[in-house]
Amino acid sequence: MENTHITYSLAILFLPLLAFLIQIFVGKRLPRQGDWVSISAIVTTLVLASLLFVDMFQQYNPNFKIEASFLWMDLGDFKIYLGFLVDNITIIMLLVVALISTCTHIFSLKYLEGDVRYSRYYAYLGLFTFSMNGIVLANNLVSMYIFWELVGVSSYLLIGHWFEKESAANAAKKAFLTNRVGDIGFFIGIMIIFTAVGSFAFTDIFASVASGTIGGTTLTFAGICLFAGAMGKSSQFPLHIWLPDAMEGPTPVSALMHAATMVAAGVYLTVRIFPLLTSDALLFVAYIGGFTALFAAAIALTQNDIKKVLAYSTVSQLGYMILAVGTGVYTAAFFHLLTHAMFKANLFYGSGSVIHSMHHALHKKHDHETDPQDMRNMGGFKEKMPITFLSMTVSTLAIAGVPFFSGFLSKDAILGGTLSFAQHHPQHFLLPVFGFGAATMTAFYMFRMIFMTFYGKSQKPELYADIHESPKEMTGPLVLLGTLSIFIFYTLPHFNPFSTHGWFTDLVVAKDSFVPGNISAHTIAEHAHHAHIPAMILSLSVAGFGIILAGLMYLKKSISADAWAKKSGPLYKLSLNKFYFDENYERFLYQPLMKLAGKIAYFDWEVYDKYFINGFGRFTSWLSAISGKFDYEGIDQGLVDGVGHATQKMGRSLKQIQTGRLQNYLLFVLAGAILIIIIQAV
Amino acid sequence: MSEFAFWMVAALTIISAGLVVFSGQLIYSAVALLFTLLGVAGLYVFLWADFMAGVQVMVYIGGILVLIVFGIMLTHKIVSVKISQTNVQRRIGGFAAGLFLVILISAMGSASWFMEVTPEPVETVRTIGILLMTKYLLPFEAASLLLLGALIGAAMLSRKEN
Amino acid sequence: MDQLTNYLFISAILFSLGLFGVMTRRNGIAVLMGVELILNAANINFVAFSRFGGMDLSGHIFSLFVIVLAAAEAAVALAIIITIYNSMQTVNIDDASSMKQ
Amino acid sequence: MESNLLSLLVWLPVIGLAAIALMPRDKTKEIKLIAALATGVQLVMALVLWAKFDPAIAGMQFVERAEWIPSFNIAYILSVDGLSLPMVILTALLCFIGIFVSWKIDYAVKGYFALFLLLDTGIMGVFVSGDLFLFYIFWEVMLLPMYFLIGIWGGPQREYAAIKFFLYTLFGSVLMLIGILGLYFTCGQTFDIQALIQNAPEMLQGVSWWGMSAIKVIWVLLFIGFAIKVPVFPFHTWLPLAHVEAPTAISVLLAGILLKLGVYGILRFNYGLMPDGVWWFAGALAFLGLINVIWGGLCALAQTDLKKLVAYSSINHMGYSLIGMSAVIAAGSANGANTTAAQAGLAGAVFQMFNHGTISAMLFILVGVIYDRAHHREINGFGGLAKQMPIYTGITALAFFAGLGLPGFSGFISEAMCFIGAFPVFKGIVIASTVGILLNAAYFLWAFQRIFFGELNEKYTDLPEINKMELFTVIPLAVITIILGVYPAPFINLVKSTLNLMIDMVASGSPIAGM
Repeated sequence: MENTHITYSLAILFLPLLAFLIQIFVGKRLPRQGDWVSISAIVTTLVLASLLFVDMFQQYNPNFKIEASFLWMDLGDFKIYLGFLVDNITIIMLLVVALISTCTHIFSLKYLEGDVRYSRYYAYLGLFTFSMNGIVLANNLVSMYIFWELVGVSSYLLIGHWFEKESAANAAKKAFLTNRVGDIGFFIGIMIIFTAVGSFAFTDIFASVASGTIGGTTLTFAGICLFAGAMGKSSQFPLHIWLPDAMEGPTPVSALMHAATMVAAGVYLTVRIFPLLTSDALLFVAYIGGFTALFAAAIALTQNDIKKVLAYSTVSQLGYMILAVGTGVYTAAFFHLLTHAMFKANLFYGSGSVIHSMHHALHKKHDHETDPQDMRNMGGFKEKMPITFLSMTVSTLAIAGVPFFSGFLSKDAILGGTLSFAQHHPQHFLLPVFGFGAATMTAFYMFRMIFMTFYGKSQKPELYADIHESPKEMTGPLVLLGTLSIFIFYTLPHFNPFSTHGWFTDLVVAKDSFVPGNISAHTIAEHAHHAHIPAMILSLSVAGFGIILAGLMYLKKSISADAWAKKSGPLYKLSLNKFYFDENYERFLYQPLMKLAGKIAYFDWEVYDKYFINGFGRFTSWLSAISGKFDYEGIDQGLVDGVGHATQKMGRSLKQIQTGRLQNYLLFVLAGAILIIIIQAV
Repeated sequence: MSEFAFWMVAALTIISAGLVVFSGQLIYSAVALLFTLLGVAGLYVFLWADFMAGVQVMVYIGGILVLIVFGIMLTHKIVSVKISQTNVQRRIGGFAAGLFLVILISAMGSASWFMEVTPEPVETVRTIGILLMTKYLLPFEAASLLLLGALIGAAMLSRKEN
Repeated sequence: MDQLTNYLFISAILFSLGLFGVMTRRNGIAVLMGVELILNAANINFVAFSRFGGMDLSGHIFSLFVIVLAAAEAAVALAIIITIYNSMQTVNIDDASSMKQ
Repeated sequence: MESNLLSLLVWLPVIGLAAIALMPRDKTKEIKLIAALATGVQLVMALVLWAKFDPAIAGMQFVERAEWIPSFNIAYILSVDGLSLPMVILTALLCFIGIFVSWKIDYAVKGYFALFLLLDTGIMGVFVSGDLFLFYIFWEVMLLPMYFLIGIWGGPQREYAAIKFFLYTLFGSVLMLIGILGLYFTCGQTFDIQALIQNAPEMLQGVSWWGMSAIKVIWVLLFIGFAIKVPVFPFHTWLPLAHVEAPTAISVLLAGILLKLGVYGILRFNYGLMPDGVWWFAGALAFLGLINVIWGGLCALAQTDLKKLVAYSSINHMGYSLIGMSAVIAAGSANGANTTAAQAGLAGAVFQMFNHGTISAMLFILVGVIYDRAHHREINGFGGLAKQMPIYTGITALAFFAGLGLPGFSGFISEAMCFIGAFPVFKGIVIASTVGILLNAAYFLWAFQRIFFGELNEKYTDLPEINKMELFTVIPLAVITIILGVYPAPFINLVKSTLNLMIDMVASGSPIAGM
């Protein structure tokens, strides 16, 4: 089976790349712009991933692990091995990527029908799937980093798909650059670790951590640096700014990358490196995650753009996962990653469906002013788009943490972990506060979204008539993913909707951290288990509170949202304006940087070069002018030319006697002879 | 008698030479030159150089002078009888030449010349012939080459183009 | 007539006259005649020195060669004068001054 | 001594030059074909050289030796090793491509291609000469055609740019000459590099001039000479000017090869002959690298002229190389004999220099393509070209991503190796210079956005797409960049033994004491 695993993984990795290459080179010339190439490639990937998944079930071995490496570069002592790691986490992740990617491919058939760069779009999807699988399969930091950046590029390309729009182009650039900030941290982390360990492979690194070759502050610092990469990719505070802007990309892309898979890569990385994170680093991780969860949820409360709500919700949920890793329950984080991928992708598809239909309606009216994504232009879509409504509602229930849905299980596990962590470390009481606060807000803003979109009266009645349910290619993924948001798929072979216990917990078992002195996985699990019931009760009540508040405000309208907004005053404004992060970055980072760049360039070119470097030239030419003057007027004109001039003058006067008459010459000869004789005689 | 003859010859030579130089007509000059050359031949006789006198008459008068006369006739229209010719820098030239003459004569007069009086030889031709074929053979041959070269050169120069 | 100086004086006069002719005559042929006078003056000296120097006849030989040279010189000079005349329509040597700078 | 392949390689362009000189000046097509033929055969021979080269040998191969000026012990020595071979191949490739980039030249064609071939000989000679004096001569031979090529066929400010380039480089070579003579007179009166490698480390020991150690004096003299070519920070301002004013093909050669001469020279002479000096200078080298990275990046960020941006990006990129080079001292016992890091750094530096050759060449060709069409290079003057020229956009995107060090392109590997290598020794500098990666991405992406994204500028609705000839010049470089980016082993294996020998030499040296 080992060979099969490697073959399958290789196929899963490279099939999308093949699709990418075909699409980029000949896609445009193929029938239907070659979308079938990409789709068949991704479906094959899905089949292979499912086969691996099925095999995992057959083996049912929590310690299953296959590694294969090959020597990529060899300088004698400096060697780089690239390779695969296939274990249960990998397989689950591969399946998630393949599944969501397949859904996206199919969903896009209609969503991007007639787009100018249709084949390009599919090509980039292929590139993304390839790189994402690369991250998932990596068994070392170098491959991880390589695919990490490639994911960033495919994200750049897809966000910038509609590059004619200035905002899309800006968003793409922002996404890439913000990610790069995190990646620099990641890279520094890699360097620290390589310097200490001398290898990039996880296995070697963990062994060194366990043996104490690397430890203490260095390890903490290395861990935080690596985590910086995750912060960028998973859009954690303060690098969260790019994700909401990334919604400029086509909605299926948002579903695939900016909700389900790519942004989860950060969580995946943190899960992978969990064994080397020291307790200090973990605390840092936990605080970043917790704060992001609360902070993003607070922004989501007031957003009116349907995709922006979902974007901030994603940031918040990713914060949850990071928080979970930080508090030690990293399997819960991974579990939430899995469930979140399903329901969040579904929510994005749902929003895509709504936007698609709004777009068509607006198009029919030749209205190019109205924003098809603004929830204030929607309302009452329940009757018109029943499938979309239903599947979105299911996912909303899941994300809000309502029992019988997947989100409840994973969220509960996280909150339980957080609570138990605070119980044992009371000084970190803020972490559960972050967690539960975010849970409340999540329930509120998600239902706010549902109510504003699907319930009530239409805000734009003239459009309402033209709103239709989306075609099958779009509703299909909605139904599928909606179904997958039900608890049963995660608790099999058990049927207890209130317990996470199931195949997942059997197959993905937390392992001890390799950092000497960290709490053992067993202890963490024990603690979390104790906190399970109180956490569940607490989370149910906060979720209920949030839902009821949303209902009162946006469904019954018995509480005026506007009045509340007025009452909360500056807080509301802060939330609506995303805490002015973009503006402040703009003011305190970009602009000073650009100014500095401009100044340096000016200095370099206009001052340093012109005055200093050219100054040498000027000095030299001044010097040479002086010496030239002396040389010309003194030596040359005076001395050298003087001789010449004298000779010339003499010649000119002597020329007179050069008459050309022979007889004159003879006369001179004679005169000369006489002269000589006379002189001789005297 | 011979003393008188000598002075007569000398006078003839010098006077005709003056004519050669001062005459305004070229053809007169040529005729005067004939007498000068004859005078010089006479002087050779007084100097016991009978062979030289013969050569002087034959070569100079029969060859060179005829050549000169031909030259005059070739370069002037013979019909215009008056083939006049003018002089330049007469004064300064005359002064220089005169000065030179004074210098020469005063030098010659003041010098004490080596003189060895030998009996007059019976004839010189034989000795000259022997000398030419023995001691002066090389100059002799060179002179013949020179003459040949001058002959060809002169023919070459005066040949009409094309 | 048995005095060397007499001959020398005659030759000096002849020489000076020739010199004067060469220096002053414009006509090329007249100049040539002056040259002949000079050569004759020289020849008189040669023969005279021979007569009063032991009569070994070397002077005769020399004057003989001078005559040969004079003949050659006259031939070439006349050829030149004729050529100049053909190309310039003059025999005046100061007119043939195209080499003057 | 198996063949005179190297002599052929060096003098082949001169044969082409002679052939061109014999052509009438109006037969431009034939002249171009001759130039293409000469450089093409040269390329083939360079590849043959590569095939025959034995990467396991660390020392010199294909050595040719002939007496030249015996009274001064100057010889005609040609040789290659793992350090120079990649440069030889790169030179041959870029010169061949350069001919096709210059295909559009229509002014004084004969002179242009003749000078181009002369330049080719000069560069090739510099890389293969095994005698310092010969090296210096080739170095100067290279300078002259460059002066004319910029000064005659360049942009509006060409005379100024050419004279500045010329004087600047000449200034450097004068210092270099002094350094070379210093070596000659202290190390046994020989110019033979192999002999100098044997002699120099010992004979320079303890020699001091005017109270300064001879090693330091010579090191600095040579370093400035080479630093101007690299260009290292305070000596860099000739580069943007020369690049901007030079015709496209010459910019390609300038960036692709001439800048490499600096790094090559430092490695070959400063490192090879004065390994002890490396210990003294490595810190400064790393620091200068940092400044290059940051300064170049910031300047590039502020540019509005695309070509100038690419030019400053060269400064930025060569900074990585400098940082990588400084990593060599990690191998010393004072730094824990970390040969791993030293190997990564040095190989990274050499690899970076090769990659910058291919990538910046590609960038300059692409800038030339757009300049030929739009007749300007103002980044802000375009907009939305992605719609009009999709293929060109794709290739430019590829080149830009290669330039910003994206994994999958060779530039990434070399940059990463430089950093990883230098990290153990110069932690602070390396961490600070990683900011360069960000700047790098920022200026490329921002420029890319301004040129290609947004609504199409209506001035350019009939801009023609990149043509086949231009594609032909770019694609080989792109392919090399990608192949080496995916699998760098062929390159790494080529340079491995030579570089490891160099590392051993430096590692066995010791820091020189006193000033």
